[in-house]
Amino acid sequence: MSGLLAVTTRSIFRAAIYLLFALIGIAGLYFWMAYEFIAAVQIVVYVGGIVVLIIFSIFLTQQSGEKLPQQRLGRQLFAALAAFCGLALIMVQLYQHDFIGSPETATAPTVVNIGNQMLGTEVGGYALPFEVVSILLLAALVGCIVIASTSNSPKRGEIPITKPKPLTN
Amino acid sequence: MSEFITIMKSELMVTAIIFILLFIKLGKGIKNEHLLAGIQILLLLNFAAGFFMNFEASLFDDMYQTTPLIAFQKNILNLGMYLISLLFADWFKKTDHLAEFFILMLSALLGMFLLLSSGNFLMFYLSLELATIPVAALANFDLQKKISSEAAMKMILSSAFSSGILLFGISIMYGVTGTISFAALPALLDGSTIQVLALVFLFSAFAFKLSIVPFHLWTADVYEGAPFAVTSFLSVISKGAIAFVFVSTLYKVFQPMHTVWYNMVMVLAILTMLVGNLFALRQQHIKRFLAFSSIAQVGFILVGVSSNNDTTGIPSVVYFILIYVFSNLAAFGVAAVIASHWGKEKIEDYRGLYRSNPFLSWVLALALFSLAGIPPTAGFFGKLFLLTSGASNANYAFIGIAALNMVISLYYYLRVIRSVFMDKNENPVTPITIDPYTKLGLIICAAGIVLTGVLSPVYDYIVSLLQVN
Amino acid sequence: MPNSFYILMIPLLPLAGFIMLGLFGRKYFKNTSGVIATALLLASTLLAFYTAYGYFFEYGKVDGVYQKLVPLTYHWLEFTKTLTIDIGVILDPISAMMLVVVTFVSLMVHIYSLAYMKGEERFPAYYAFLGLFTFSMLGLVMAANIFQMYIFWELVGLSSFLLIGYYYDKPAAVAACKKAFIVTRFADLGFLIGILILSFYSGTLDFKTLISALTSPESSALKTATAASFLGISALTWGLVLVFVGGAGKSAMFPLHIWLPDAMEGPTPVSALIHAATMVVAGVFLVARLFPVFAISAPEALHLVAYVGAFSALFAAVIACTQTDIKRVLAYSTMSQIGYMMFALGVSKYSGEDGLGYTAAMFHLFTHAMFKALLFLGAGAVIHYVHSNEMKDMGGLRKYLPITHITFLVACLAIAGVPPFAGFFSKEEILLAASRNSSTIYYIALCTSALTAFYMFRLYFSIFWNKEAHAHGEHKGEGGFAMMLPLVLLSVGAAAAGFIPFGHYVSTDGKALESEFHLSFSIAPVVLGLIGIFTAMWLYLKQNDKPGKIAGSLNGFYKIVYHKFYIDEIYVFITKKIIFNLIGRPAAWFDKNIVDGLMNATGNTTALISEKIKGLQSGKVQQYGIYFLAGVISMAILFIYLWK
Amino acid sequence: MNLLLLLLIPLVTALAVLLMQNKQQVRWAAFIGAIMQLVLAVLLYACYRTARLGGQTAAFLFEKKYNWFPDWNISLHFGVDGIAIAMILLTSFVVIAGVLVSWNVEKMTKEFYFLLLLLSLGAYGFFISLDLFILFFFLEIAVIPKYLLIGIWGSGKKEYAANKLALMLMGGSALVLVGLLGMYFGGAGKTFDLLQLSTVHIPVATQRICFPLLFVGFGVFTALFPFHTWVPDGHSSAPTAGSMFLAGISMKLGGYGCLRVATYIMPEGAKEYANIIIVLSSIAILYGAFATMMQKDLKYINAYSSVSHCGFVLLGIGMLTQTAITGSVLQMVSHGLMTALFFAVIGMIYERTHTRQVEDMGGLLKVMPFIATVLFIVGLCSLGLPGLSGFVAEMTIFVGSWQNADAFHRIATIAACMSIVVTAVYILRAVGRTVMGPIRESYVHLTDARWNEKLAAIILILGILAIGIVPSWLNELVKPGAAIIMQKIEAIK
Amino acid sequence: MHPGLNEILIISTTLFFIGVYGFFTRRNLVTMLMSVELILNSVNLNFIAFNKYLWPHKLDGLFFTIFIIAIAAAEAAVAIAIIINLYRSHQSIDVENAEEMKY
Repeated sequence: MSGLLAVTTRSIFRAAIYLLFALIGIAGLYFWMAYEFIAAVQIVVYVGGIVVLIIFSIFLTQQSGEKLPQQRLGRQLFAALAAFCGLALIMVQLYQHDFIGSPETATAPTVVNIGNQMLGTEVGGYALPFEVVSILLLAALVGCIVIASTSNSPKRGEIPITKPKPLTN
Repeated sequence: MSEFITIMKSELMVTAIIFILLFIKLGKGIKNEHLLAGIQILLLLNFAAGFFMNFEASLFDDMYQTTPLIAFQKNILNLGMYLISLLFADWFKKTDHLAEFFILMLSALLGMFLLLSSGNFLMFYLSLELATIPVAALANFDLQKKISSEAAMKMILSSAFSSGILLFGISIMYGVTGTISFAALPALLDGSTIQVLALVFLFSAFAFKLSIVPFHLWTADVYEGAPFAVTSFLSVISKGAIAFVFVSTLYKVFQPMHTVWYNMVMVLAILTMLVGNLFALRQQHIKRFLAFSSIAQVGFILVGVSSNNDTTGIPSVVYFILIYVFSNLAAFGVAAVIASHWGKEKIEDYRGLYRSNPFLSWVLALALFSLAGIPPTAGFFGKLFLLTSGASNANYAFIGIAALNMVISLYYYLRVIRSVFMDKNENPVTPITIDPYTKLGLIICAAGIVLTGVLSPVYDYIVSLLQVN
Repeated sequence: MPNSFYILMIPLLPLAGFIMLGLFGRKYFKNTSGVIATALLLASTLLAFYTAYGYFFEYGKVDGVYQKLVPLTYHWLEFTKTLTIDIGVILDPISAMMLVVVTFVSLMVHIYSLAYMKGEERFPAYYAFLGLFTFSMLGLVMAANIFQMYIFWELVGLSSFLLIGYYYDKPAAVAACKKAFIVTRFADLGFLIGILILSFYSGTLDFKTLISALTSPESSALKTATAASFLGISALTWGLVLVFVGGAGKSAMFPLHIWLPDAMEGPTPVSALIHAATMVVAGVFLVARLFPVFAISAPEALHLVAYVGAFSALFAAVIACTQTDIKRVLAYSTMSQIGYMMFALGVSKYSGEDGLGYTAAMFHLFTHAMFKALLFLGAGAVIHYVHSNEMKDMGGLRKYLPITHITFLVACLAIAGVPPFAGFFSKEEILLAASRNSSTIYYIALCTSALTAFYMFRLYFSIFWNKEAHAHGEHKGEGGFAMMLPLVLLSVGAAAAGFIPFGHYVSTDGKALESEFHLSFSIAPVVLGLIGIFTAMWLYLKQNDKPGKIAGSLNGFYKIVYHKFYIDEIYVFITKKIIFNLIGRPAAWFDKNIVDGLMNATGNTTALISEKIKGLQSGKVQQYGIYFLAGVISMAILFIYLWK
Repeated sequence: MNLLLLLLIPLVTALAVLLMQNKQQVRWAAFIGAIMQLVLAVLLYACYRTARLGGQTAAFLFEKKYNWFPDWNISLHFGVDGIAIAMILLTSFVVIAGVLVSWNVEKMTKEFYFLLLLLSLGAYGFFISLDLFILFFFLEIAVIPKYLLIGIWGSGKKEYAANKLALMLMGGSALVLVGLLGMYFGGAGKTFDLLQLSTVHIPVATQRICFPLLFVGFGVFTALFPFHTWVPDGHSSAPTAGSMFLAGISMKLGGYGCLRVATYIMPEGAKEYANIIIVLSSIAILYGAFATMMQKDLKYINAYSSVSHCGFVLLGIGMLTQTAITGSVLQMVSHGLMTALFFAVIGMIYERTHTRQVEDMGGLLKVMPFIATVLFIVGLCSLGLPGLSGFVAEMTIFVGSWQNADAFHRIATIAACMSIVVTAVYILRAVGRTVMGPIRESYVHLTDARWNEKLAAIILILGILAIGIVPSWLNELVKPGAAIIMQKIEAIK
Repeated sequence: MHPGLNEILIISTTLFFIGVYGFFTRRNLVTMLMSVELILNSVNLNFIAFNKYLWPHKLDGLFFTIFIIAIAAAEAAVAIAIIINLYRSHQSIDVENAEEMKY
């Protein structure tokens, strides 16, 4: 998996590209499971948004060709061990558990259904979370502006250098 | 529609204030002093409004629910918010981004309100993030300070990690039970090991937010780096909100698994109190000191939580948080005043404070005594009720450890008291003229510390709220 | 029954004196305090005489037997329903006798001190203390309750302490008063435990009921008390022995005598009153008070009394021969005489003729009070004159102190047992009682008697004869009327008291006891006494080197005796080396280092742990993450697998 | 008689003190408040006497109950019996004396008196509480004033001592707290009410856990061996009035708690642990006495002797006879008065000579006869001289202890009795060295006590004498209380 | 052919821990952020899989995923803003350089 490479490679830019592939792979899995909408969102938001953002920030903060400093071996081993223990534990648990699904008929994950539910206020509607997310994004926006804007200049009200683009809403 | 407004009035009020601020920000610049006064009035109104028309209701397919108790909890947070706006007036007046600051803080507050009212895991998760991400941004608000951004970085990364863990837990829970609704969940819990696993994941995320040992490590660093206002927001309001949710989630949603979580709570409570106290013992920096002391306080809250008894556990936690709001805010308020006038944040810098600033000293002493649980301050009652509800399981060793931890904690609180009252300082500090807002805030806190305990109706009121449903 | 009010006044008058002078003496009665106190005591003395008279001759005797009367009680403290301290007045022959002795000697001392202590800075305090002492001693002798006796016993100890330490700026006086108090206190511990034992078995603290409970053979109290045993000795015996220990401490019996010689640091009149006539005989009085119990129920304890008394008598007499400080000689003599009384009690039995020892002891107590007080007061006059206690500073004083000389001689004759002086009669009875009971004790007693005569006359000759005297500076004369009157009165007593038919009044069972004379029996002691006197005369009448030679020839022994058999040193060793170094110091060390150390170590350990675990908070956000995950995993493992 | 007055007066006085303008006003305000306390306490005693003579037989009189935190079944339940009244009287005596001897505290006078009054408030509240929660509340109220008194106005290693005291006392109260919670849940169905708890039978298993917690917890306050180490340091570093309050009042809280809470409510527990208590307290008595012998500082002497004397209190409780328990209450009162006086005198001497080392003094009787005499009297009281209060108390304990006929109790009693000799040794050593002997050149000009000091000493001496000379009133006052406790213990025999 | 539930779970769990491992070991803050994104993605995968295979009658999992993605975006934005700020003050985005506050 390219995800593994993404976390091990020493070049930060390559890491970003590997991440891209991992995300696309996941999108592929969504397709495979016939959740096309999610796959689309995944590609749009992650591939189109977050990864670009990350790459952007990499450009801002670092030269792309520079090798990443290695983590201490002890730490690496310990982290690997911890991760592996966790993995094993969860695998065992998941494996031991018999997942019994619901017998009811499936609701098709079509765009229409999703759209209706997303903005519905009745049973099964997700209007409230939707609003919450919008506030969250607004707040994030404000936060980003303040943090990234004037840190080095004493004056206020200046145009921000970076303006992260909110992706939804 | 009007029903909708009354039910969600606290959220709507806060949202309204956010938007007012947003418009003000977009419009022409107003002087900080005036803006601050306006904000304070709005927050006071908000707090006052919180007392009216509270009843039990739910909206959006049970995604949003409220009870008088939840409304009261929200109002405690409102109160805290108002006090923060008073106490750190010095800093607010100087900051460049006052409106943004409050926008973010109120968004976080809104997140907490929604958190308190959340009826399923999705809302829970979203509002939790809403309550966290703006605060991470806030932590960076001392833009010139290196440690401020370090604090923000630590906060955002660790909270992202913890939300990862949380989500993983939720996903397993969802996989096993097929629901994300709190109402439907208890019936589907059977205590199987995978559910325990999911619970552990969820629990750790809570523990992270409440800074329970061993998930507390971000706390001290973030507290130290963030501006005072943010630190106190984190330590009082977010912690309070999460604690409320924590109790109700454990009691209501995970009630079928209470034997499991009782043990978790107990183990973590002991660890938390011990580690928090041991670290607090050796802190020199007042903020880190208060950070670890608040970790230890959470340990005590856990003792109360462990009672698993609606009629004692919940009110005692709510009551304690109310007192904790007063006490901790008073302590932070005094520390902030001193920091902003002297630029000193070390405990040893407090030596001889009493000579020059008796008012600040007394407030600080009251606050610390309250935190230490010394009568007649309210903290005594708060802690005692927590321990009493914890003792209902007849686990005396546990309660004994908790009680002994009170002694350790007394030691370090007394250390500060000693600096303030007893130690001599070669270069005595000049008396500080305290900003009137701050003074008002400190007086409210002090009055709260004294009166909340002695006046038993406060506690009765909390219990009565509980009995409405 | 007598009207009780005036009896109450006997002790209360001196107490009033104490309070008045103690509180206001310094301010208002700087000079008049002596007169006030003396007047009060005079009243008290008259009342005491009146009471004694009334008791002995009017109402005390019912059917030829003197009764124990308790005219007054006050419910002072109730421990339990039965164990109560009822402060009261008991009237029986010995208490009536003691009333007389105490008030009379005290009065003499009061009068004497008017002159002797004149000009002292703390004159009012002195009289206040005397008043306190008289009050306590009277309370002691009239005690109707064993606990009351203990109370006054302690108070007497206090007043003794105060008076010994009267010259508080003299380190020797301070040391002496502390020593006196502590040694007697140690003995009182025995008394106290004895009281606890006796009261536990008899179920009462009241003397009358206590004695009857522990003497009547059919009482269950007696049975349980004798049945219970500890280390093979019955509880009752233990109790009595412990009570006797208390008495021995107060009465300076071996080995608790060490405080008495040092107590001579006090003003001489005080020595006369407390350390000769009254307080020191409290032990004898105590044994006498409980005598029925001793005699009937625990004769073993009485044997102990006898042997301790006899040994002390001889022991003190030997030491007295070598001392050079005249007051110390008198002190050892006192100890010796009290030993006499003790063994007299010890050899006595209950009832009738066999109770002769008891009567004799009381009789000796009475006469001894007279002549010993006289001796001390005389010695005081001498000291007053020469400003020294040492024999070597004296000699040939008969010319300068004629009255003192005569009275002192009377006293010496009395104590030496020369007929017809008082000492002869009482001693005679004691020896008789001893000879009837135990020959060992009898021979010891004889021996002591001879020694007594020797050292007393050694003293006498050394003071009044020996080398030729030179006039001592400015003040001539004998201190005036106030000092001489008591001497004269007491010498009359010392001379004539022997003719009182003591056995008629004081006996074990209250019935009259005819004192009998056996001329043949008297020869041995009197002859021995005379030998002692003449030896002393031979050695000390004129200044010569004979004593030194003899001392030299007995070098080692003399030294040991001169150093009082090193008893003091042994005590010092025990207290300083053992109690202080082996118990006190380790206790203090243990407290400081171990107990407190533990408490502090708890604190330090906490701090240490706190320091050790600071690495957790490394400031590295990734490490935080690892701990986070580790926490999650370990919790999961713990709660899934280990703790279900 | 409304017992709330006992709380109101100190409270009002404390607040009044805060409002005063200058130091002189502060002093007088505190003094007047203290007088009112004393008057009230005496009045309370009189009312109590009258009520009892009038035939009231309830265990606790003047009962009042106000709801407070009804959800926890907590109420402000007040009431007194003879034991409580004895302790209240003691407190009022010590308070007035403490106020008087602090007359010339110049440093932060207002705060000083405020804390003193707060402390007295805590003590009164503690003694009149019939609800364990408020009892605990008042117990803890009294801790912090002590800490501040020592830390701010103390001398020597004051910070160390203040910390140690506060921590050990809080440790003790933490144990008490756990014990109380045990009673709350294990007793009469979630109640802290003493009266209710005393009527039910608490399961023996609960008692087995809670009794030692409570006893040791309270024991820390009253210098139970080996938790006595705060005593020497705390007392010696405290300012005069602080030491007086500490030893005179605060240590009594512990003894009262041991008796009223631990022993009264849990008779089985008391029986079960009695032997351990006896062993510990006998050790404390002797060991404290021996340790005192080696001390050179007057305050340390009194502090260690307090350890020894408080050992008697616990011994009396451990002996579990009515007389012994009565004795231990008497001992509390007696020791409270005596030790307060002792500290007062030490303070007076220290103020003049600027030393507390026994070796450095001597002959003080010459220049300060009043102070010296008082020192002497208090020493005598300490060594249990008849006519003074110590004797009455100790003898009552001895007699009471002796009623247990087995060898173990006997040996313990004898050990305790032995301490009277050791006490005599160290007291006379101390008094002899300071008061008697030749005077030092530098002390010749020193002056005797001032009016306030004299008044303080006289008040305390009057208390000591009142018990020592006429003990029956106190004995009769205390005895019914002890009888009630004994009834419970005898009921299980 | 569709992948089975187990396969998806294995993939997602592995991905989760890869993310965790990355979070623990990468010293670059941006890559740490990327690791977090991996974690969130694995969770998304879980939700979708559970929704698809076990509880298809409602779209809870799907919605959860959508919202997670949105939040992830916001979180990433704020995080990057903070990181950039940190870079300005520290001239580095190495996590080891930002450990001024400790103990």
